[in-house]
Amino acid sequence: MASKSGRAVAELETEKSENGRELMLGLYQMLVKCRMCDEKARILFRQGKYAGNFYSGVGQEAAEVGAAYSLREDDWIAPSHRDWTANIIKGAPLKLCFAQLFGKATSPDRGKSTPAHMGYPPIHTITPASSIAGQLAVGTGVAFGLKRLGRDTVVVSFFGDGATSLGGFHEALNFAGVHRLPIIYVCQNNLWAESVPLRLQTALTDLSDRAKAYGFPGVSVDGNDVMAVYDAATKAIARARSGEGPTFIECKTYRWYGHSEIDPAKYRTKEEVEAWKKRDPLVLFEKVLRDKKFLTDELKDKIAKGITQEINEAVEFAEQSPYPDASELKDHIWAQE
Amino acid sequence: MASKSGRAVAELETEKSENGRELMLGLYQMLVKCRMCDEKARILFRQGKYAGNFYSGVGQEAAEVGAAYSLREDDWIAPSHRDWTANIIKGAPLKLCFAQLFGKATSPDRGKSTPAHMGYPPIHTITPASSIAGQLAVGTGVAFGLKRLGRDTVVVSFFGDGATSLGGFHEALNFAGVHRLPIIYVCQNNLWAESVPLRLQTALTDLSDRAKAYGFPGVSVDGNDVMAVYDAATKAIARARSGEGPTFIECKTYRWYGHSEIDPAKYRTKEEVEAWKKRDPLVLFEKVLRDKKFLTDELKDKIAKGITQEINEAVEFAEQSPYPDASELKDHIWAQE
Amino acid sequence: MARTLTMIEAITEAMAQEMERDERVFVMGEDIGLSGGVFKATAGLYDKFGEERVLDTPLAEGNIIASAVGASMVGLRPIAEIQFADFITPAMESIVQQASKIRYRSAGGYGCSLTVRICCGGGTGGGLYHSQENAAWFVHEPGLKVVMPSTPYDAKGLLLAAIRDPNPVLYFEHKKLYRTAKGDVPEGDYTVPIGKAETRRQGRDMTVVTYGYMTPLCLEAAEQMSKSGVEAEVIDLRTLSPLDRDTVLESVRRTNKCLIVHEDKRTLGIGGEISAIIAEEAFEDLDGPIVRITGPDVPAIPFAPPLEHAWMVNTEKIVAGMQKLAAY
Amino acid sequence: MARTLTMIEAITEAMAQEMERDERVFVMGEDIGLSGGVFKATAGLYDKFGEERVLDTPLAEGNIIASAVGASMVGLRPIAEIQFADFITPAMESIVQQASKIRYRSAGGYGCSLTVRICCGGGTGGGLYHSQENAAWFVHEPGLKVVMPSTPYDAKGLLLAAIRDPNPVLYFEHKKLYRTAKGDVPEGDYTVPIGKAETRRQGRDMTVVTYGYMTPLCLEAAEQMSKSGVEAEVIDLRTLSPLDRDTVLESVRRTNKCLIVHEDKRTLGIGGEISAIIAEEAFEDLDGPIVRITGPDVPAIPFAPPLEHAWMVNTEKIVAGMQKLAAY
Ligand SMILES: Cc1ncc(C[n+]2csc(CCOP(=O)(O)OP(=O)(O)O)c2C)c(N)n1
Ligand SMILES: Cc1ncc(C[n+]2csc(CCOP(=O)(O)OP(=O)(O)O)c2C)c(N)n1
Ligand SMILES: [Mg+2]
Ligand SMILES: [Mg+2]
Repeated sequence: MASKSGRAVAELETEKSENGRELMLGLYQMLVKCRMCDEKARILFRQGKYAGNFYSGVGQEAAEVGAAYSLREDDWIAPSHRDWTANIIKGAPLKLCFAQLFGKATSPDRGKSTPAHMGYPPIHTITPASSIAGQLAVGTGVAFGLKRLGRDTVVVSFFGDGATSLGGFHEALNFAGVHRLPIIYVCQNNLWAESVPLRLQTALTDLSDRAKAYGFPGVSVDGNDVMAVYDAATKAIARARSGEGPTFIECKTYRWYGHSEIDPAKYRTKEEVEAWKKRDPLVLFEKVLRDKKFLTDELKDKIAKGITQEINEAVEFAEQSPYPDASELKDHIWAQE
Repeated sequence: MASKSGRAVAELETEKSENGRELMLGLYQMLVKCRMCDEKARILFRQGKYAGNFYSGVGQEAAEVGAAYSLREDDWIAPSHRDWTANIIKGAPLKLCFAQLFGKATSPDRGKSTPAHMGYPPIHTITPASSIAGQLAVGTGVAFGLKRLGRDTVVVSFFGDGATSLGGFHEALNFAGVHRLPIIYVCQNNLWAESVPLRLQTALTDLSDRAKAYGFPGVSVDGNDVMAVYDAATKAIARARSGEGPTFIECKTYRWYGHSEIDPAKYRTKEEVEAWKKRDPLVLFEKVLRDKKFLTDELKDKIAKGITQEINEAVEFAEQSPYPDASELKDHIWAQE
Repeated sequence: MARTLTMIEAITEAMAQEMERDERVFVMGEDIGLSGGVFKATAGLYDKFGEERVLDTPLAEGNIIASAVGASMVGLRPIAEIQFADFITPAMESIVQQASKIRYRSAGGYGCSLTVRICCGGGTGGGLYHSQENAAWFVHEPGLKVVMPSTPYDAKGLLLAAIRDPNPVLYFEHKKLYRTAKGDVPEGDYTVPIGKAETRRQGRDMTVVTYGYMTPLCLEAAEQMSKSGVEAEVIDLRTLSPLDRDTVLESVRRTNKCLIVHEDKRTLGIGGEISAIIAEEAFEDLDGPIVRITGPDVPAIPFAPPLEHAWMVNTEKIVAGMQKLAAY
Repeated sequence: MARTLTMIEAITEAMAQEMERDERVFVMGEDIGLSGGVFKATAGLYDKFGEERVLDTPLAEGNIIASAVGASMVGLRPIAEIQFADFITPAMESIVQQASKIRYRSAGGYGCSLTVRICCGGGTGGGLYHSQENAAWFVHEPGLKVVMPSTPYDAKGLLLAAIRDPNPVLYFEHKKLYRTAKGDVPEGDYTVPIGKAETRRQGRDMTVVTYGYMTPLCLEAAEQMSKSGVEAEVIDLRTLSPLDRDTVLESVRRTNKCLIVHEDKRTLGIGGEISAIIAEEAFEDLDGPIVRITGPDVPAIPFAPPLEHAWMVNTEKIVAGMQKLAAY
């Protein structure tokens, strides 16, 4: 757990494992799916197909996929605003994901919340509030509940560098440390919180140092290297599942686009953006797969086509779905006793 | 700054200094004064001379005095509930300190706040709210303001182990780290937050590790060794004054009595209390002074007598002072433009 | 079988019985375990149920609530304690953005069955930060239920109802009533319905709407007025959200006058809403202004005895209000 | 010289001019520096005044306010921004326990001259967490002033008044007005007094009390009613705390009817207090019930367009309320 960059430690355990090929192709497919869905969500917003906003995670897919890919069905995810795709990784039907963006009656929240702030109870992803660190605090509470129930399920909590400044972050991680809760804190450090640069957010270089305040391990990994993230995550998940408690994983990564679709992101330099785009997590991983001869042009094409079709169907479903009726305004405030 | 226990590093710098005798006797006198005032405050509460509550700091005087003794007149203190004596160290007239307990019209807050929650603007001690970590957050704001004004004054912020769990603590220290604010965070870790033991408060052994999350130094010292605290504090103050930023000092210490005067503190074992009483910071320091031949029975007596007289006068003043008139209820809500 | 209990005893009994009955129920908060609570509300629970179910938390109100919200999402039934209402502000995010909205934002996909016990109120020398009552903030927030008992009977019955309610319920307890309110409390299981006010005294001449610690004072004032022939009806709201509009309106339509009494600050205190409901729904039945007797618009209750006394609503002030209204 | 500005331009101008005039003034908040703010309220300030006086803070609302409170205690004049009212909850402790009480608890020994700019309100598709308005919580807290402009003129004048006020002032800005509200704004220095409502339209038949984004809608509704001979007087509160009781009461005593309009949830919204004041002070002058047209008692404004539309008060709903009241 001590190593600062998973990848630097040479070949990763998972790569050496028996079914490395299957696993790696699975990861690849999920990366592509997240990328394509995200780009589609952006286009749809720009086409005016839905209002509100969208927070693209393009550029950060390796962190998202690497961390969540090996979760069990009964495990939980506490996504934040940039983690719409966490639902996809956890197995939400794409139809529901796009209905969510559109705020349609067929979306899990029946149009109540906000595009991209998606949760889906059957797969245990928690519908997030927009309030940063809120989903992290509630996710920690879920981990606390699961532990009290004696389950061996775990929670993965996603959040950004900015979230680590909030009081709620601190209170949650401190509590998780005291009770060795089964939770993995996955910080996607993309160097910016909206327009606030890291140097104004924290005096730290590695956000994994935050974990030192809570008595559990913290590790910083290359967040654009899906295998590095996957490796750190599976270790952390195993640790959490066996009752040893939380792990903090900092994934150093970058978002390609603005904070949201209405942010031109002029606060960043072109050079910075270009440098990171050169480290596209998909391209990096594709190279690994090609070197290993796991991926061919043919297979790549096939994968893309399959996903395109799934997306088209999902978008169509979302478009055709009705909006919730105005009469639903007062539904779901109270539970019926 | 790296050493975990100041004292263990052998002879401390300050003890070797030219006017060691004067300094050490000054510290001793202040320790005795705080102890005597605190014990008096407890007696007065038990005699029913004032209502509300009192939070005794007996047993923790070395941390309080060691940290605040070398502050300049224009420096600030942000005290918490257990730091009524911080005002005494900073030079508040005892009359006002006792008037504060009694809630009299002659107290700095004219009876508005609560006994023991004392601040006094002329000496730059901040009137604390009871809300734990609140005084720490506002104190950090004062340090921020002082820095912006280009002053070379510093703030000492006092708080307990429990306070380090609150979100406000985290947000303040993170901010202080980013801007290298001139503040010294003095955590009096007395092992208990009211009745909550440290093991349920944090997974850490040394609370100075909290500082690792903020990019500034943290040090743990024997909080019952006034010279060890004084040494750590003077270094930290010099550091803050010269623009290098904050320091976190954990003083490991113990409160002899209940959380407040209405707390029988049955949650602690007799053995624990007795063991700590054997490490009475006054007795420990008296031994050092006697070994150095700085203190005689005569001088000790003289010091105690002087303080007794000062206390008696102060209590008399407080008792004779009137309560604020009911008409003051609506005063001081608004500033006059 | 009923016995005479104090309010604090009734509260403890409710928790103990419900923990016995329902394994999912547990309590968490500051100083509620080893020490049994600042006011001893949880006395004995730690010994009986152990640390797993009686958990002393870190000093972090936001996390007390957030972790309870999360635990409730997996089917547990937490009772979280906020030691003093004054210290609920760090938990505002968890209460208002999480607890009150998780069900709505997930269209019922996730629920939040959570009870938050909050000790509040002045008149005991607590000073600025141990006397506040801020239920009004939460009454403004749909998705939260808010209750505040005035008798030991209601204290037990409302607490059992709160714990079993599948919604988040803020249960305010007035510290002044803990040991001064005594009354019959059945030993067995019962609930007091959330959302129903209780008419504590019948009267034809005016309706007095109040709650919590003000209830016994209003009853006392009503008795005094009775001597001069004025009969006040006293309604104890018990539930502050959702408000029992029907009981209030029915009474005001009969008595044609309304006095509202609360300890909290006047501006946008709960009395504002009661008054507005009446002015909207029962305007034509009113024979006089709607009078409010409340705490003053001052940041919080000061410590010095004359200042605290000046803040607090007492029987005298209530009688004066009744007399003013009776004159119409 | 006055020019036509949008509200957001007026806000930016006020800050720029005051920072020029008074060295002690600086702004801090999330995304207010490099990017000039989510809505560009601080556009250009970073370039003009530098990072020292235009400070992008860590993502921590509680600390934004607490550090501003501290800075104000040493004589600075911070303008702190809360990006969305929805995210003010983490700052509740700093605002309510620190900013609003530091002067009182120190008997005037320490002051707090602080302006908090807060973007609020719905109708722009922001969904549950980018549409809230929660000024009511703070109106309940003496020690805080609360204002909310409805015109560019007032936006500049109130902001200058807020910055110069030696008390903490919460300055709410309705995002829907940022670019839709246009009007004459003097280039030079002026203030709009805090605590004074403005009668935007004279009328003899009823008084409409409102504020913020609802003001133009009420004016539109009043014009529509005028066609059928009903003349509504429209009062824009501008300051929500302390309330300008006199202006409201004087008008109601003249028109004998009152309609209150706000976007915020009904229960314990500001309308509750206005209604209670009238029911208490002008009861004998009333010829009809006090009617409130408000947002519904729903946790927050949902995203889906039909749901948001159902929440929002619009001219139609206001006209309906006016008609109801006119019938008395
Ligand atoms: C409590 C709170 N404050 C402010 C915001 C507005 N906001 C939304 S995202 C964001 C920046 C988040 O930065 P980070 O945590 O680094 O995540 P990223 O967007 O980079 O993925 C801000 C300030 C919010 N949603 N919640
Ligand atoms: C926000 C808040 N929550 C709860 C309390 C009640 N309370 C007062 S002191 C205290 C314990 C403080 O423990 P610690 O920080 O270790 O300081 P100590 O009392 O040991 O000096 C608590 C829970 C409070 N004052 N503020
Ligand atoms: Mg980021
Ligand atoms: Mg302690």
